[in-house]
Amino acid sequence: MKPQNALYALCSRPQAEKSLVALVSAGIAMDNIVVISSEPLDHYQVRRRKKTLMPWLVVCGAALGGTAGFLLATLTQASYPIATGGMSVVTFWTDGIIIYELTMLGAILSTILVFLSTSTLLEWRSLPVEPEVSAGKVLIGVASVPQRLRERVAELLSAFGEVKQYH
Amino acid sequence: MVILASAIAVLWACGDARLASNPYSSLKDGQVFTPEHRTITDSVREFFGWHASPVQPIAFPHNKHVAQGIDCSVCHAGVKNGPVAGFPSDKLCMGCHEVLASDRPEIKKLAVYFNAGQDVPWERVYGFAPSAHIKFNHAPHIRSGIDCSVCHGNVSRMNVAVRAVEINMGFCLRCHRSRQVSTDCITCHF
Amino acid sequence: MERRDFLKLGVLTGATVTLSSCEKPAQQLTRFVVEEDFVPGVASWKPSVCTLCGAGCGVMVRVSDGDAEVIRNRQHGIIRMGLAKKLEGNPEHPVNRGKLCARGQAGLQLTYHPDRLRAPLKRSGSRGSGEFSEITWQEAVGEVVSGLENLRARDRGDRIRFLTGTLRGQRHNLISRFMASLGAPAPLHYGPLDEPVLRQASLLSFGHARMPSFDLARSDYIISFGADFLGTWNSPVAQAIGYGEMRRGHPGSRGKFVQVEQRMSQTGANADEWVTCFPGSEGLLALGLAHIIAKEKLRPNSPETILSREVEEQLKSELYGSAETEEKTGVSATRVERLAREMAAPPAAVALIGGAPLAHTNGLFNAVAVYILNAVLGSPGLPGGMFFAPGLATTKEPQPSSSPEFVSELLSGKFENVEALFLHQANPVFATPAGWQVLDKLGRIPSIVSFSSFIDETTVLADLILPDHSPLESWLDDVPESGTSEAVLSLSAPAMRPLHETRAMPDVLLEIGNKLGGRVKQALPWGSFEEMLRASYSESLSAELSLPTGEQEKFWQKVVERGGWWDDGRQQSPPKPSSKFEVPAFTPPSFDGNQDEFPFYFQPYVSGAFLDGSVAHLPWLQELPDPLSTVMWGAWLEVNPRTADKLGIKPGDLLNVRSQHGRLEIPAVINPGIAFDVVAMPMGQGHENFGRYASRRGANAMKLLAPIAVAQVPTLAWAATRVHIEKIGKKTQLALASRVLREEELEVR
Amino acid sequence: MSTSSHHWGMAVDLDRCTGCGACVIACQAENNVPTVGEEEVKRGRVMHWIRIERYYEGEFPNPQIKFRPVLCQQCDNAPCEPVCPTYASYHTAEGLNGQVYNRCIGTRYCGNACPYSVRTFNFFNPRWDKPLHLQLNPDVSVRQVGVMEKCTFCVQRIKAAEIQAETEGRSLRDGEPAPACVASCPPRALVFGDLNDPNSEVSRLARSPRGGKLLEELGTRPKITYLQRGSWDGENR
Amino acid sequence: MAKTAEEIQRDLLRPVLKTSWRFVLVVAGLGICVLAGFSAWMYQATNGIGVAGINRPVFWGFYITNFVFWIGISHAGTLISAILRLSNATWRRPITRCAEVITVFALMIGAMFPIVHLGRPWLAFWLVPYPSERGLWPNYRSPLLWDFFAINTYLIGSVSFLFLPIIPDCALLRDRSSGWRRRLYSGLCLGWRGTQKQWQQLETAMHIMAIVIIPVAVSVHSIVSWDFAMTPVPMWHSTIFAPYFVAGAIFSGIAALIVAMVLLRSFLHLEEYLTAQCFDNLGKLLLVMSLLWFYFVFAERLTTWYGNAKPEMAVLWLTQRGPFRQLFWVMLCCNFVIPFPLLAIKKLRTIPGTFIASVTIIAGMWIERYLIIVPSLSHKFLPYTWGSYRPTWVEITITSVTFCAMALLFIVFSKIVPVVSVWELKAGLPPGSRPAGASDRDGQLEPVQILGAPS
Repeated sequence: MKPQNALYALCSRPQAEKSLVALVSAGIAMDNIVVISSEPLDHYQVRRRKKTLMPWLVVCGAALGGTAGFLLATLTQASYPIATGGMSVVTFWTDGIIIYELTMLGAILSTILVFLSTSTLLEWRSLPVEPEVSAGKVLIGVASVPQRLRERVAELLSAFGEVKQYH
Repeated sequence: MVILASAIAVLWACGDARLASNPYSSLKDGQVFTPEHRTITDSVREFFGWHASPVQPIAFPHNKHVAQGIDCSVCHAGVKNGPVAGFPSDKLCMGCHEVLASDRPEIKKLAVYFNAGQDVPWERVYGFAPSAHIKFNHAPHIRSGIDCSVCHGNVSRMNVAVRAVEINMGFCLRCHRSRQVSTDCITCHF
Repeated sequence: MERRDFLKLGVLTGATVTLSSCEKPAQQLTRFVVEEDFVPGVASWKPSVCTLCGAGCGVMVRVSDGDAEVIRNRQHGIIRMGLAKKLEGNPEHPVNRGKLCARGQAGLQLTYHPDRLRAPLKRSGSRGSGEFSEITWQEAVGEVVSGLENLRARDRGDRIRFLTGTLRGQRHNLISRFMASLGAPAPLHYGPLDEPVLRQASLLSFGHARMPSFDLARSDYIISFGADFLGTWNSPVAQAIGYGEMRRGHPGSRGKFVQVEQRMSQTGANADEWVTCFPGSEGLLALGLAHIIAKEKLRPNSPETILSREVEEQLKSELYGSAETEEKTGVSATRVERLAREMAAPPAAVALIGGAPLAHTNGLFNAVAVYILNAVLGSPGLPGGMFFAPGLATTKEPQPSSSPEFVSELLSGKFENVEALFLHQANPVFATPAGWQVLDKLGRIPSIVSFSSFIDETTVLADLILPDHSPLESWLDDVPESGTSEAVLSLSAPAMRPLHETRAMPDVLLEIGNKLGGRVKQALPWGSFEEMLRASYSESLSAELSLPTGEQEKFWQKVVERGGWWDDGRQQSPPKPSSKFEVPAFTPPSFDGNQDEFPFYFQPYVSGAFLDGSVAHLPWLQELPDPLSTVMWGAWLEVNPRTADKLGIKPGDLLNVRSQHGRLEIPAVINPGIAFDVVAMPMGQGHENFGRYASRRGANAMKLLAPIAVAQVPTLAWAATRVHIEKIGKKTQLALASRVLREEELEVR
Repeated sequence: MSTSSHHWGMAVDLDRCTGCGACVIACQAENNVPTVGEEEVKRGRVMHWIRIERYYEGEFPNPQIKFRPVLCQQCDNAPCEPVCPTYASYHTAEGLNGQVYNRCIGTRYCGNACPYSVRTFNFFNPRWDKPLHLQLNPDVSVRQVGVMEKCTFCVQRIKAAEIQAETEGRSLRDGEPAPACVASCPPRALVFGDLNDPNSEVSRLARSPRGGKLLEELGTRPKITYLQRGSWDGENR
Repeated sequence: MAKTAEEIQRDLLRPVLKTSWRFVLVVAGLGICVLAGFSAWMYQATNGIGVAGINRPVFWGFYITNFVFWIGISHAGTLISAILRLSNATWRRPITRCAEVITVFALMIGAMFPIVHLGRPWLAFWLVPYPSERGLWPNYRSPLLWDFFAINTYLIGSVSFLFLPIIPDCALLRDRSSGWRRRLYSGLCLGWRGTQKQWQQLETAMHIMAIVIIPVAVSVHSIVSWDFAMTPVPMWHSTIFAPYFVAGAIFSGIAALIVAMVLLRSFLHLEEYLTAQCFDNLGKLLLVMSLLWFYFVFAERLTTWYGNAKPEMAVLWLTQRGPFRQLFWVMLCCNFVIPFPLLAIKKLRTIPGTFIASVTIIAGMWIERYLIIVPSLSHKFLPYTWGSYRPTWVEITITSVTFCAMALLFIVFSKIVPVVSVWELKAGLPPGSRPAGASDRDGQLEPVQILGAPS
């Protein structure tokens, strides 16, 4: 998507709601509308909760970590060269601890990775940085406006706040 | 984590050098035998297993002597029935070199030592760091028919002996495993 | 992945800036050419003889090669030589049969001691200042020779004295000949441990002044009057071996062992029954027991074989009745009777005496009394009884050393006109009570020559020190006086070459004799001490065994390899009672200091680690926990817990111990095994000048003692002093292995 | 437990032990155990591998003393082994509790776990005043600062004896090898041998009715049997 | 709450953006202390661990005490904030980050001590299971190795748990700063923009992390307790140890949190944000933990006393009648007698009240760790070997310096990131607190319509 055909308006929160409605009614797909704020706008109807796969991915990560732990704690010792006078080397309960810890580590790391990959890193550079947002304003706009709707969207947005183009 | 990393790093730098002498000991260094390292550099070097390449007082040509069909155990007498192979006393050298090639410069050096009633201060080429706590015994290895060259390289090709084989625990273990002999730690470390 | 690589990763965290390039290792010292031939790294065992106490145990020395830093003709360098690494008992030796005590094993450190003298020294400062300067052996020997020549010229041979420690065998013989040839009196001995009292008792009872031996292994009942026979007394290793057998050697029968003393010794700790009686009343207790056995004819046939009728009659007199005994000894009559019957019951019973009972003013009485008890028990000469080691018949038996001659000379002011004194293994300045003023008496002697290997309180006075080899570096011979039923000669060649530029005392004497020439040279015809040993043992023994002359050399080799010669065949004959063997009149012990001012009996005892202090300079022994107090590196005073409570003494409190003749500051140790009115202290610490490990450590019990002699035997009665103790108020921390006295600390929930 | 033919063990006859301390010096001499000096002893850092515990019982005039030599019990079920993170403390093929100095990083965990407190730690580098270092036994390594050490049953002697027997093509005799303490003990209170050989003296003593283990209740299965002191009450036993 | 979003933002960013000379001074001072501690450690490393007071049988002393203590402190944050997040307690908003920061730094300091106490610290890397030419792996049966794994997991977890909610604040700072700061923060915020999708992802991630981190935290301190419980040492070898330690950890953790908050409150003038209500709630929590702690101590002592096993009783008496008795009773006062009334009585559960209680508790918990470790070791099974322990200046220095290190790290952190989460606080505000025509919500359409709108 090229930034020049992205249109944004900087507006207050209530107006953000309105503009959203307007944009939708103007036939802009919901996924195409971007709402940027400096905190989650829990009290304003500008959010659309989408199902996320994150928990499942994390479970997979945990399973992966657990397996790694099992291999580390068991296989390495099974192939252990040290002579221990017949003393047990691989022991169920103690290896359980290693497996447990690595399972948890797997979960933690996968959470971070999934989060970074699915949220921030993808939008890197593609979205504008608007200092005003941190002042409580909301930046609402359309990431890529179809040519035919361009004027329509522009005037729509201008009704709520000054329209901005980011280059 | 940063603290940890830097801390460990500095510790590595220090190694186990004992620069300050034991505060609870009234003894002066020099008059005292202790396993501690003289300098930080020493300890670091030992820690990383870097050893200086020895410079022998006399350039002893192993190849020549082996070519003469002299067996290693002639000079390294202890190797067959003792833990240590040992260096020959220059009495032994002079046994032949009283007459043999006595005009050569290196032999002259030898004669100087001998006449001064001194042994040649040979320098070790192989050997373990004291901190390895290894009690190596040559005799059993010779008895089980392991050739000297396995651990010491092909000395018959060498002029002055050089450290041809990097002997570390991995080296010993590989051999011990392949021959199904004991890999119990206490076999070598006590 | 190799450790190295792994580390390099880590090092990238920006640490090891200090890693400098590998430079060549420091230039090493010159290597002297090897003098011996050995397989590198392979150890060999060589026989030797232990010289630390009078027992004369046989030793095996483990020798393996190593690099020693040495000085050879003023050049500092390294030599690869055979080094003694470990001492163990000689398995074949009849006295110690492969076993060796703690002190014997620590004897190794005599050779390697850092404070050992490495070359002849001449006094450079004022006498006693401890300032000496090194000289060569020629100069040293020259000085001695000229000195002696001068004396001989002035015909003052009789003003020479030779003072040695307990010494037997050919060294003693050599010195005697040396002195005789100079027209000087026989060598004097001084050692606090050489038991003159017991010897005197042996002389009175059995006709020769010898230490007794005991067949503990086959004994069923042992009663010991103060003898620390498992720790320090007589022949401890031999006796400990016997003790072990007595306990568990014969399945089904376990001997009983009764100890009589006022302070529980390491030996007493092993007793089945521990009896305490008034100090100095041990003899009476012995006679009390003998009385019952004799009167009740518990041992019908035995006594008359040894005791004359009248002695037996004397014994039966009510003077020694149990009531009388109870009153005089503090041991209840019933107990006395029980003990008497107990010990009479089994076939073999034996009585020992040593330590404090002999060091009371009535020590001789106690000793003879115990011999009488033995006689009544019939133990002399019987299996499981007492006997006297046969010794060597053929070689002139060197008369056993004993202190009285020296002491009487010292006290009779004869020492005033002595002009030259030779010292060897004797340290009278340390080991005598202040009252004898040994220090200034020796100080006035014009010239003193010492053969000591260490500077000690006496040697520091010397004008000339000719350091002796360590035992491991010398030819050694000894004829054990006790601890064996066989004829034993301990003899050994040097186990290792001398480490320093020292010389063996006998060789030096021979050289001096040689230089002096004349009668001395005739008296000492041998080129070396080895020759002398050969001459005096090889010939005589092989003559006795009637070996063909060809065999002699082989025989000698065998003797040297084996570490001596001994002969099972020659069993000792049962001791013959002498005509003087009779019940002595009881003389109560007298103590220095009155009871009110000095309420406590002061009992020094022979330290298990240091004996009389002659081995206090060995670090291993300093760090050996005392078996009872568990103290290391120090000295202490033992006080009964109840007494301590009365005086408000806690463990570690510094005490001021005062007798009429001196005072000490010394920390307290609480000992539940000591009588209320007795305080005890180990000998051997408190050296002023005895190497870095012993100097200025603890306190010297000797300096507290009253200069009293034992009746009829002019030797120190070291248990005859009373003291007064009080807290100073300071506390010290003793180096203890354990602060805990009891395993069961009773706690109430 | 043991995967090899030998299973070394010891018996301590408390009825023979006199508390003389010969074993302590023997061990110190054989195993290069350093002396630490008075100050360090006061700090509780004495290094002896074998100690003779002394306990008083009763009061004067009837005091009693118990001696008990305590060294590493070489447990078959040793608490010191599993806690070591680096296998510096581990079970050898012959059933000994091995201590690998070069692998030890000095957590001192084994020292805490050992109920017998027989493990000593090198708080400093050991030191010997020259030339006392010439007494050091070349067959035993000189430990460095920061490593644990303890009685090894004189493993160097065991090894030497095994090599000796191997060269002579025979099996080990009973009583060989003997650790330094056993070799020195005058009353023969200490007996060492192979517990796998039912006829060895140590096995016989281990079966003695007087026999017992130290802190047996902890289930450490020590290889040292303590034979209790007998008592004398009229008839001998 | 009176403050508006803008004011909140201004107040909370002030300490980050403005640097006073006092800050520099404090940091310098603490820095010097930390250096001193570090050199003390180097002194120990080069001379030998013997410069510390440890001995036989007391092989562990101050260092392991500190280890357990700091790991305990580290349970402040992550655990608490995780619990509060999951239970969605609104009063958590101002305190969670502070808590998480404590966790991370306490953990770092704690994790250093096992290395500090090693005889040969330069070999610590042998705990890492890596394939070496020696063919040796670490011993997975050793509790110390469990520690290694658990602590690393916990450290990584807490760091990310701390970092996630920092991202939006970094974005905030990026907008509000310039120059190198701007560059720094635009890096730290990883391209955060603030789209609703991102917000949702962030909250999900936080939710998952909160769920995961709780069992990790529990396991960490259980394993720390097993360092002791796995050995047959009197009073150590007990099943109660794991929960006992975890409870103690949370106990000391909350106390540490309160102390930190009180200090921040006064230094950074955050009175309006760290309100009395927070302290009141935390105070209640602390009260519960104090009771729980006392319950555990009582249970432990009672069973020991009733069991009446000789070695255990020796240790019990040692701490109650023996040389450790003063310390024991001090501990009891610090952890229960003093804090209980302060926290139980509503009048006293004020900010100063909770502060005093927390300080005594922190001291008390340190003593508790000490009393768990030293007496047991000094009186093991064979009375002959009983010993004692006295720390040396090295241990004391290093111990006291760790507190400086904690302060230093905390202060420096608060200079880089606002210690109170700005966005969470703002998100917590009711819409009413908006200025600028926020109140007019006319012409609002139903969400249904939005969603169902024709495209």
